[in-house]
Amino acid sequence: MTAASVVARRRALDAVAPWARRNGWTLGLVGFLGLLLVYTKLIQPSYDSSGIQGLAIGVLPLALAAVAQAVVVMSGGIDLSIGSMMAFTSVVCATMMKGQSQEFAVVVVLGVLVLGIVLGAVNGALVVLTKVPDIVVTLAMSFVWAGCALLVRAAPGGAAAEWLRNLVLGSFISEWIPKSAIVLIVIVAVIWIPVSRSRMGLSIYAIGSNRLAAFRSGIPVGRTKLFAYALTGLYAALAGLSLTASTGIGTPVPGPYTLMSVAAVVLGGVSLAGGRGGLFGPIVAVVVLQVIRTDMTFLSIDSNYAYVAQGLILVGVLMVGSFALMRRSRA
Amino acid sequence: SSSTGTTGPSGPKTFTIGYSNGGSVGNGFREEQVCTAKAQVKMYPEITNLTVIHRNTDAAGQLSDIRDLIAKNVNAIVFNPNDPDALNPALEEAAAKGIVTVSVDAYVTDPHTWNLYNNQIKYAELGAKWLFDQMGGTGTVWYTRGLAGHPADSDRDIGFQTVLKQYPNIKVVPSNSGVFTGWDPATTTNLTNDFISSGQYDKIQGIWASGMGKQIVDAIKAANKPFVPIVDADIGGFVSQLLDPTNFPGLKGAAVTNTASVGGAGVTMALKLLKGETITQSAGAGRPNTVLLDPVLLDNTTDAGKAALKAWQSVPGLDQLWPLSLSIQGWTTYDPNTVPASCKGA
Amino acid sequence: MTAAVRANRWLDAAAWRNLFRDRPLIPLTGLLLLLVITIQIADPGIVTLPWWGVIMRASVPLAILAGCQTLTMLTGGIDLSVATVASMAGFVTATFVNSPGGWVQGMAVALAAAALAGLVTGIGVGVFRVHPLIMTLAMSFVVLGFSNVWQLQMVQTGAGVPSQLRWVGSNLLLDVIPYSFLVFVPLTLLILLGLRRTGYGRLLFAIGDNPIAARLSGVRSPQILIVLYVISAVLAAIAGLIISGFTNTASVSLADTYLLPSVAAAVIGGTSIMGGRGGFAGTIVGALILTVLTALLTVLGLPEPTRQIVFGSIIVVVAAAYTRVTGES
Amino acid sequence: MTVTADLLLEATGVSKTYGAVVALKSASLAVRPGEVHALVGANGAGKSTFVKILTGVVHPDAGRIVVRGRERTAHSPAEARRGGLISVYQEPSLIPDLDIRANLRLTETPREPFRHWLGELGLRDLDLSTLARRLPLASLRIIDLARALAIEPDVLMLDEMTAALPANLTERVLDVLGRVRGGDRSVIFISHRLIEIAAVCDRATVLREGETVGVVDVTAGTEERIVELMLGQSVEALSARTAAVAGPESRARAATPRISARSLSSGTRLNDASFDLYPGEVLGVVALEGQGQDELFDILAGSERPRGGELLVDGKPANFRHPADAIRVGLVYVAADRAEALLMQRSIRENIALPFSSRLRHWGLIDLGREREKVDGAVATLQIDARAGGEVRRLSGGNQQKVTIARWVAGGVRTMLCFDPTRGIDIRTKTQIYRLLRDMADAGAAILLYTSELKEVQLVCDRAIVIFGGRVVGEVSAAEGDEPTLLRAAYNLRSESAVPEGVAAMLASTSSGADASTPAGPGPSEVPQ
Ligand SMILES: Nc1ncnc2c1ncn2[C@@H]1O[C@H](COP(=O)(O)OP(=O)(O)OP(=O)(O)O)[C@@H](O)[C@H]1O
Ligand SMILES: Nc1ncnc2c1ncn2[C@@H]1O[C@H](COP(=O)(O)OP(=O)(O)OP(=O)(O)O)[C@@H](O)[C@H]1O
Ligand SMILES: [Mg+2]
Ligand SMILES: [Mg+2]
Repeated sequence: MTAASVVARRRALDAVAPWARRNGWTLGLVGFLGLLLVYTKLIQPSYDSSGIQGLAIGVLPLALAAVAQAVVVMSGGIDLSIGSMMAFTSVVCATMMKGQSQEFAVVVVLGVLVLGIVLGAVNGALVVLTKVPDIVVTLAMSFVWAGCALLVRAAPGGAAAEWLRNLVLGSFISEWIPKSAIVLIVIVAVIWIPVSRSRMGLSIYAIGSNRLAAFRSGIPVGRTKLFAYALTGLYAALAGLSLTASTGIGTPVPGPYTLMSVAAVVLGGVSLAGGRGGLFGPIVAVVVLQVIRTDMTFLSIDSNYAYVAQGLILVGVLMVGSFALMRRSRA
Repeated sequence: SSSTGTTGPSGPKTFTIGYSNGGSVGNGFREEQVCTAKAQVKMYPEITNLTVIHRNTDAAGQLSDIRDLIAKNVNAIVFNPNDPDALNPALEEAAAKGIVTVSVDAYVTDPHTWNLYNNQIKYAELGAKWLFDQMGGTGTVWYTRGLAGHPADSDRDIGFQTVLKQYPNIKVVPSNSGVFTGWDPATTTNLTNDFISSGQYDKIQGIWASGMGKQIVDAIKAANKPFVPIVDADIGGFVSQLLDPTNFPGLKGAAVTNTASVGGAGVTMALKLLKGETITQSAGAGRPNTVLLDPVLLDNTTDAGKAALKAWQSVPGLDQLWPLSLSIQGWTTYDPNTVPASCKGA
Repeated sequence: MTAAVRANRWLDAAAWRNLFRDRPLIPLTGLLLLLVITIQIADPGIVTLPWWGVIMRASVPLAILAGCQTLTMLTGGIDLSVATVASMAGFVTATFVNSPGGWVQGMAVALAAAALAGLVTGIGVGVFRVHPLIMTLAMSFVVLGFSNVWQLQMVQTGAGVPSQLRWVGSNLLLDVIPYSFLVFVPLTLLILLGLRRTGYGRLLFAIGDNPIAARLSGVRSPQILIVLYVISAVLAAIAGLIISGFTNTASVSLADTYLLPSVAAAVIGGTSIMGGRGGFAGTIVGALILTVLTALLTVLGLPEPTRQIVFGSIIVVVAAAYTRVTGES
Repeated sequence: MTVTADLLLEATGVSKTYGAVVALKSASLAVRPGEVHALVGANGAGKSTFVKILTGVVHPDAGRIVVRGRERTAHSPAEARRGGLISVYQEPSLIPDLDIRANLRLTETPREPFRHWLGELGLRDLDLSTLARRLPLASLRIIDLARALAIEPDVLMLDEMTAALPANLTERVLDVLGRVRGGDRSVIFISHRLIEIAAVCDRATVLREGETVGVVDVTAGTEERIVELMLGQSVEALSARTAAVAGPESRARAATPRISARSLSSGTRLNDASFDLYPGEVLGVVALEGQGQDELFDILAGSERPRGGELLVDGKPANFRHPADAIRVGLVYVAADRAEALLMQRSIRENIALPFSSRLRHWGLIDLGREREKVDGAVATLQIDARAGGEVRRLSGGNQQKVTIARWVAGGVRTMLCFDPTRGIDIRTKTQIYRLLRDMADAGAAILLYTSELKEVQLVCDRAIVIFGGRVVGEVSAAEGDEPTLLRAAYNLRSESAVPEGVAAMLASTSSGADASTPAGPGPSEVPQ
């Protein structure tokens, strides 16, 4: 029976170990974030719920951009047009909402989401049909979408419906639970969980993991890729909406979201080689980056050195990570 | 809330100020702006700390930067807005906490915030008027603009178009909406080279520039083309070109002030507000709590003009891409020559 | 083989495809000429020798920066720090013109700084296995931060682009040959020869194609990657010097707008972002294509939005056409 | 052959050209219901291309494919799958980053049948939640097969399925195929091992240079004929043993061993491996799947560091941190998996020249002339079909395999570690490689040879060590190293004790026909019933 108990214990371990192994990176990030928040409280005792709310609103656009990037990266691609798609969808939203009723705004939001899907689908279709590397197609399309944004409005402006703005402002139930955090979680969960459970979700990982094997296993590689890009477009549109929601306007000039989203994705444990990772990691990574910036403000660090620090931290975290991985592969 | 400031050991109230700059890191105008702010802070012992956040980001990013400053409990926030409306949510939160907010170099629509900025519409009008007059009211103008979608650029366009209407015989190339340099030297140089090599340059009689005049003039010189009248901002490099007939023979041009000292002025305004002093707002501004800085135009067509332009080069050896006018009557109290030094301080 | 090729039409097409696949320069040059013809139609008489001079002069720095991308991409990497490194080099050099050492010392310092940055990047990528995209992105932050600190230290040094750089960067011999060729041509020969004929060049391809295979046959990739990123950074610095001469401007953000085009030029030039395939010759043509394209847009005098849309679309079309004819996927 | 309605699959006049390379010209194939049909041919004959065409991976230039009397051409594997045509490729088509369960869902494979076949194939206790990436190649291959079987395809195609399998698993597979046979479903079986074909196949279609040159009913003694058809020439005895090899006793022992392993251990697989490898000998390594041989070779090749034990090279202790270290002291490694060894997008030449041309050390230009000599020499020795030229990716699998060997041969060899070097290589070239190994040994090189094809031991080795459970459990001299003995040893059985019935089946099958290249295989009598 001792043997039985041993077996039982091994069973339990087998159950936990793989999960921990697969999510080790994200767990590490969460821990790091925890430490950061504690440190923040130490250097700025007055940092409280309103700070948390600011944090939640602040991360929203980049977090959604990172999610968008993560999806396409997991499918083995990369999308350098996310920033432009955000700008485009954001100006469309702000322009159409200006002087319109709250109800109409709902239609606008739905319309913008559809637009996002279309933009993403166009990217995907081009990648699939032309066989041109993803990075080139999306790089080129980043100019196209930015141009479209400028067509919609030459200068920043427009308006956001009241309910849209309130969606991300303030808190929910407790003042420690910012609305925008809820919004983020809901958006990601509602769309991604069903997808990832579906066969399509598996296929996304599959084509990212090994294209030839996926093809030989009878997966419609092209269609899957298209879907992944469409999904990315959808999330990019949501990110664009979050811009409009938090600023109340649309800006035709793309923000610094594209490359930062790539950074966040990698920081979040998604392999740029594709096939691995999730959406939670990148989101945590974005929050970490934001908190670090806040801390540097609290410490009144010279902005130029803040840039240096940001770079070093980016690399530092990854180095520590790769060290940990090396150790594990040795063991 | 700590808006009334904390009472320092010395007795009198002391204040901390936050400064937010949402873009163009390394850009001469923006950096000089921050430096003037630092220089001005040195003038006020009661200001104990100036926290500067200067990074390349968009309106949403600046929004969170300002929120960070609010969370830091500064007494006042001076900022160069990325957008007139976008920052309002954070500005309201600041007002709720009793934090004084001052917008420099461009206005914001938030009612609690004071604006202090160069009148960009006027900037464009002055330049355009001078240019069109130089051309005798007829001819073709190459309209080179800044960054598409940037508020200042949009304001300048408004000014340019109003004057254009008054000169029916002035034609604008490439189109009435002009061409964008993105305020980027390399882009401008390529743009100008292509413009010249395609022969379009030979068909124009004037150039309206938005801050990249130096690069345009250099490109024309490199192509050994005759100069046409050109108007641009008071960037050091451009002004020295105007004052250098040996290297730039026949270059007729005018420089319009677009002072970066708004940074320092913003600090002064913030302090006045913190101390509850009254500020006289500009009448023509068209919005409350606003102080407009009206630009000045100088050209090199007259000796008087040349002399005045020379006078602008008050600080020797200043970086060529930095604006010259380093002080604003009544708003900055530092000695312009101390500005470069104050840049070095973290 | 050729007999077989003659055999039937279909074979012919395939043979062409193979030819193109093994000689990507042919279709690329074709595309370039197509663009030139278009611009000639858009503005008759524009295409003259001096025009070519202007185009080449503008292409040189882009080609060099795209060269950095090419070399790094061959190993499956990419270098997003070229723009900031280039700007830094140009700026640092300018800040030394009035120093006792003069611009020569300035260039020395600039190149050394660049090499240092490259060394750190190389160590990160080669030894610590940080993904190049992230490593170089982070390095671009670091370099921007430091060079801006430098700017604030040097605001009053009367920084100015040395006349020698201006001459190299912006003057044309007989209105046709850019003097930057004095730098560019030797560099090109060095890179081409290095890639084709030296063990080091072979190793770049090997690492990019299959790191495991490379390792199993005794290749120590860290050393190679470190050297690579140093080379890339130094190339970027040289490009930066030429750009500051070209624009007669010294600014810490001078070369920013070159970053994405440099990537585009390399990939249009037929270098695989996945590594193991490509070359510098194609990259040069890629750079020319992009330069002619911008010139075309200026000639057309389109409004900014349309300008951007057309620019993007044409890149997709060019890349797609290229992919079609070479049958690469 | 005549077009009969009762054919399950019939392909006629199939042709495929890659640029200037003709992969298939008018190849034909007729598969009857319920048969196991062999597709044989030299490397580059077009077998894989044929299979790929049948399963929609590659589109033919011409040709007619009829399944169950209805004409159809698959445009994608998915379509072929629906049509009841499934292929198991040499390189596993499982998704590395998904666990087995997810992989099954992906291909909509019914769980229970899969489990069943997995059991049949001897992987009963496989944890379905392990990532494919973490499983050894052989297991992946087995899972692939089980997955295919579970869908119950009309025609199952195995492209060199067994090439990389150790003896015990091979025998399992053959065993299972034997049982699938019958009913109205069929198997197309590609292998370069006639012994396997003899064991399970009913008929064989022979390809030569993309053409079907004959269909043979497989019965005892047809191998000669098959080989003749394959090579287009009658075969002289393909035995590798030219001169009588002096026994290990007389040679070597005097000299200091090139390699001596002292109780090497690594991970969990390799526990205590000790042996000596002398200059001038070919030392065989015999082991079942996963007995630690992979780890052993990794250590010797310098790509993994031992947990314990000591390694002496030429009597001096060696401590490799990187394959380069091993190569410097003359230990070169012919990798197990060619995907790990080749630069797929580079030319044959660059691949072969990689170790000696591409050195960071000596700068300056490569001496192309000298390089070409070496490369051409190696290409000739290994008869690499270089028609596809440009990229190694375009070579046939077998030819790719040859390139991995040529790389080291070109450089000149002191000590070579070969992990199943003849995997996927046709008979003629195999004998070439046997000769090559012998010649190198006779020239004083030391060669360590792991082979999944036991008969090779007798053909090339002077002696063989047997690894079981991570230990070297015995040594067999070439003389008594016939298959039954080796197999028993591999199972770590004492010679008198009984052999597992599976093994018996294997031995029985081997007996069913002497391979052209072997002295008549062991008869049933030798197997304890
Ligand atoms: N992605 C690809 N692009 C071009 N050709 C390919 C590709 N994948 C495989 N091939 C070619 O298709 C043919 C069959 O591929 P594969 O790797 O299956 O060879 P194989 O002969 O089946 O290998 P083995 O004989 O060991 O089973 C080979 O000639 C290979 O070069
Ligand atoms: N993608 C490709 N491009 C060019 N040539 C190819 C390609 N795939 C296969 N070939 C050529 O077609 C011929 C047949 O290849 P195939 O892989 O079918 O041979 P095979 O019978 O599988 O040989 P092996 O026994 O080595 O597996 C070979 O000469 C190969 O070089
Ligand atoms: Mg094959
Ligand atoms: Mg093969």
